[in-house]
Amino acid sequence: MSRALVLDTADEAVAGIEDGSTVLVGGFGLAGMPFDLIDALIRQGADDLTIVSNNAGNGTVGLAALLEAGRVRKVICSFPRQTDSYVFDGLYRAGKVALEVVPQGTLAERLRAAGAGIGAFFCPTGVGTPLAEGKETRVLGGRTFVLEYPISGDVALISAFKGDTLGNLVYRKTARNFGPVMATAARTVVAQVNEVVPAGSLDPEAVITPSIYVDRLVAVPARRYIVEGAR
Amino acid sequence: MSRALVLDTADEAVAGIEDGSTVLVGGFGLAGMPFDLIDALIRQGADDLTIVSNNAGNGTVGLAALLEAGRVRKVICSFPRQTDSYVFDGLYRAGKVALEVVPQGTLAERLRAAGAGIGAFFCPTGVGTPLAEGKETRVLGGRTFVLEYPISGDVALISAFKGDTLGNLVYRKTARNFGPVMATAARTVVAQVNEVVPAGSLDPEAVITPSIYVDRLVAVPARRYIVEGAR
Amino acid sequence: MAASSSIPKDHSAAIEHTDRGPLTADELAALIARDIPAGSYVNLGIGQPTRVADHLGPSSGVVLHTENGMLGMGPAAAGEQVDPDLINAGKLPVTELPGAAYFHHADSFAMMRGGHLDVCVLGAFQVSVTGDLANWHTGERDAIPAVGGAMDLAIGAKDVYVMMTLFTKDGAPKVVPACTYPLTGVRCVTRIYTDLAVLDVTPHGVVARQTFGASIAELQARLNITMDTP
Amino acid sequence: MAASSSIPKDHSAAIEHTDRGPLTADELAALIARDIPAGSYVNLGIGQPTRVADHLGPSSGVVLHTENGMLGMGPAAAGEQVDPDLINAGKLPVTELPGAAYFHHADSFAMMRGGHLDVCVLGAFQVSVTGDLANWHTGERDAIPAVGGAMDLAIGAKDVYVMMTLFTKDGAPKVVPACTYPLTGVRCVTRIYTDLAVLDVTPHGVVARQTFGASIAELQARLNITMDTP
Repeated sequence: MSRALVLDTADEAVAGIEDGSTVLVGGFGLAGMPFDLIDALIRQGADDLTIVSNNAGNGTVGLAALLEAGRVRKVICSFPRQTDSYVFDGLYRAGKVALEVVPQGTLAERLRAAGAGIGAFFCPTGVGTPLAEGKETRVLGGRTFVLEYPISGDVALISAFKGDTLGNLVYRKTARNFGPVMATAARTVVAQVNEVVPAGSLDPEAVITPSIYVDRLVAVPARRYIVEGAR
Repeated sequence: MSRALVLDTADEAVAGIEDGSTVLVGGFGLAGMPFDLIDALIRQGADDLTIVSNNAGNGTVGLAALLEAGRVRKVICSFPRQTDSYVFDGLYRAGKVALEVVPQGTLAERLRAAGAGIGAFFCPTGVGTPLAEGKETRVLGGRTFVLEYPISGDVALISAFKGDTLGNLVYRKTARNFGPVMATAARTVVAQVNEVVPAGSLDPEAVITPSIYVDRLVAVPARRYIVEGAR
Repeated sequence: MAASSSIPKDHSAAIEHTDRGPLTADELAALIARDIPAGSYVNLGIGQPTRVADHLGPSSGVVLHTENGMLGMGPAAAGEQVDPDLINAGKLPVTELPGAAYFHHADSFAMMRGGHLDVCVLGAFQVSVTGDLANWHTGERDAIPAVGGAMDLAIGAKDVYVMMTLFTKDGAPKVVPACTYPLTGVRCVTRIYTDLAVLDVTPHGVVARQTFGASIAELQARLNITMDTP
Repeated sequence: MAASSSIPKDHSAAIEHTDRGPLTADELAALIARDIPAGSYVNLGIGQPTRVADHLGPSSGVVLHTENGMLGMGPAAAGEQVDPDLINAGKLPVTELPGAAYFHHADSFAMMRGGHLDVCVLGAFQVSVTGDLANWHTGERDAIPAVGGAMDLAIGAKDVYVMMTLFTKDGAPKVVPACTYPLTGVRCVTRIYTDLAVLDVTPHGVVARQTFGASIAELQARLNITMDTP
């Protein structure tokens, strides 16, 4: 990809996302959730989306708001059910959203495989459980593995701490989570950051997402975080 | 693995390596080559080794010295032939060392697979070339892939810039190369560093090899580098 | 490691502690903490297992992993310490210890899946005598399935400890000949810590390490399984 | 991008430059540099392709990747700049540009294999009219095989440009109906830059974009292949 575009608003950053897209959405709970990009996506209007994310929304913000707006056809995630996932829960029970549950590490590895050009991989996770039913298995070195395929996105929406004008990203603490791997797995990668800094300001040893993976970058005001109760 | 042991000498760091071991050796050319650990391994005396490394030694130092000492049964690498790989070249032509050539990215990915618990993976590299002959292939999404298996080591010898007393490592520039992935792929991981610093001195956002992967750590004097001519 | 005066120190001398009632959750957490070797890398599952951390003092040298990308996780954060970017797998705010490291999700689960964690401690609905684990789904038809990192942890750690009560509130055994709930992992549990007994899962079946407030014979009868002694 | 006065600027107007002799290696490097879109992420193979960097000025916005773990590679290092920890794929000392990033080998080759590089420029022994590449092994029996990152690059970049002479020193064609040397990659080359012609590899065969010091008809005859024009 060529050098990232630094945009002024989240609305510009999500422009052009089409109906029916598969959208990778970073975050683990609220940490690393790209709130501003999701809000802009709701305004942008893309419909019939498949969302790939670890969770299926909390409270009425972020992914939950996108779900509530009726834009999501299917969720691929590891852990939809949370204490405050009532928006998703309601839609799911009403048959208004489809769900594919994937073990968390397999979700991360399938995204990585997409980004790394791996066609499929034999994974030990989930063997002998309902989540491996119907999947190809193979015994390797005496252990059973299940064949898993890449998950790629049309778009990835992620949140990072700082980005430079080339598109290099650094994250903050456990808000890093799915951002770096999703950034490798989508055709168009959009990152919201707290601050855009000049190229050369980030330590090249500490860049987590190299600029090659980032297409669009937008600085957003400090995040409207809330801290949840227990999972 | 439990907390890394910080040792005083490279000789202590390589103690116990057994004849017939598979040893992963970091470095790309001379950058990131664990010279002191290799010299200690020569003194230690382990024989009949299988070496996994990107190259097969330069000049008469490092891996080349280990080869010259006659301790290596087989080399698994991507690029043995270099302008100054005369030690390996001589042994290979004399039939005294076996060679498995693996594309560089496949070598890195096979090491990663070992460290990440992946049983095997379908890789697009090398399809239709002599290096894929006899290997299982599969067409996925219209593209042909070849099945590749993990490479794990009994021991990994790597070089990093700084290590903390828990075993966290940071590297320097392109000397990072194979170190982080080899550190995940061996039963016992030994790292030489320029400096051991107290836990808490390294930026947790910039740690490249987390302490869980490192078993033994030794500080060595500044490296006896030489810069090669062309490859 | 934390000293816990209420639990016999000498495991081998007394397997059956029939004089003392079932362990409280806190006593059980202390017992698990004491059994974790010094310097281990450990993941504590959501819920009850989190309590084990309260009994792992700095002197234990135990390093905690959280699936969402961190080694060197410290105690729960309070007040000013709360940082929305620093949470545990249960999405509660935590702290960072010296020597911590952050990494992304693919790296975090590669660490798990690759067998690098020494111990994980998980809750469970059921464990079979062969070490099968059921802890993610009750099998009810209208339940929304949610697995999170449970399956990855189950097959990834060198030792998988289960922490649970030995019976449900209704008195049904949770150590069973074969799990009736959907499985999380096959033959993955190595030890079962419960209020009434600590059991090792071995190739030859379940072996009682200790019992609390009940004899081995009583428990065998209530569980309807056979139980060896070491 | 670097301006190069010795090469016609208007490709479409003049395909056959029969008035000008074969391009020098430096002219060829300049031509390739001019064809690389602004802001591209590019890997330059060992040897001749390295010269392309000399014609990619900062204004091109091109970011160079080196397989040994770096984006944002700068020019060759000299004198005091030489740092043994900072080398390129040819193991020669280089420099770091603002906005550079370092990563390990698995990440570096994931970047390649995953199709994230826009262009790579590689040397070659032979390229077939269907885009098969042979550039790692001459097939001689006593040669020590050494592939390095050639196969990964060949199948990884979105556009694979080959930079070579069109004929060997002995006059044998290097663009051939089918490679006789061992392959590096199948149907992977998208464009062939040579001293005598620039050729696109299309689903319908080889298409001449430009020739230098020879007509298309002459080259077809010498190569014994058919060649379309755009």
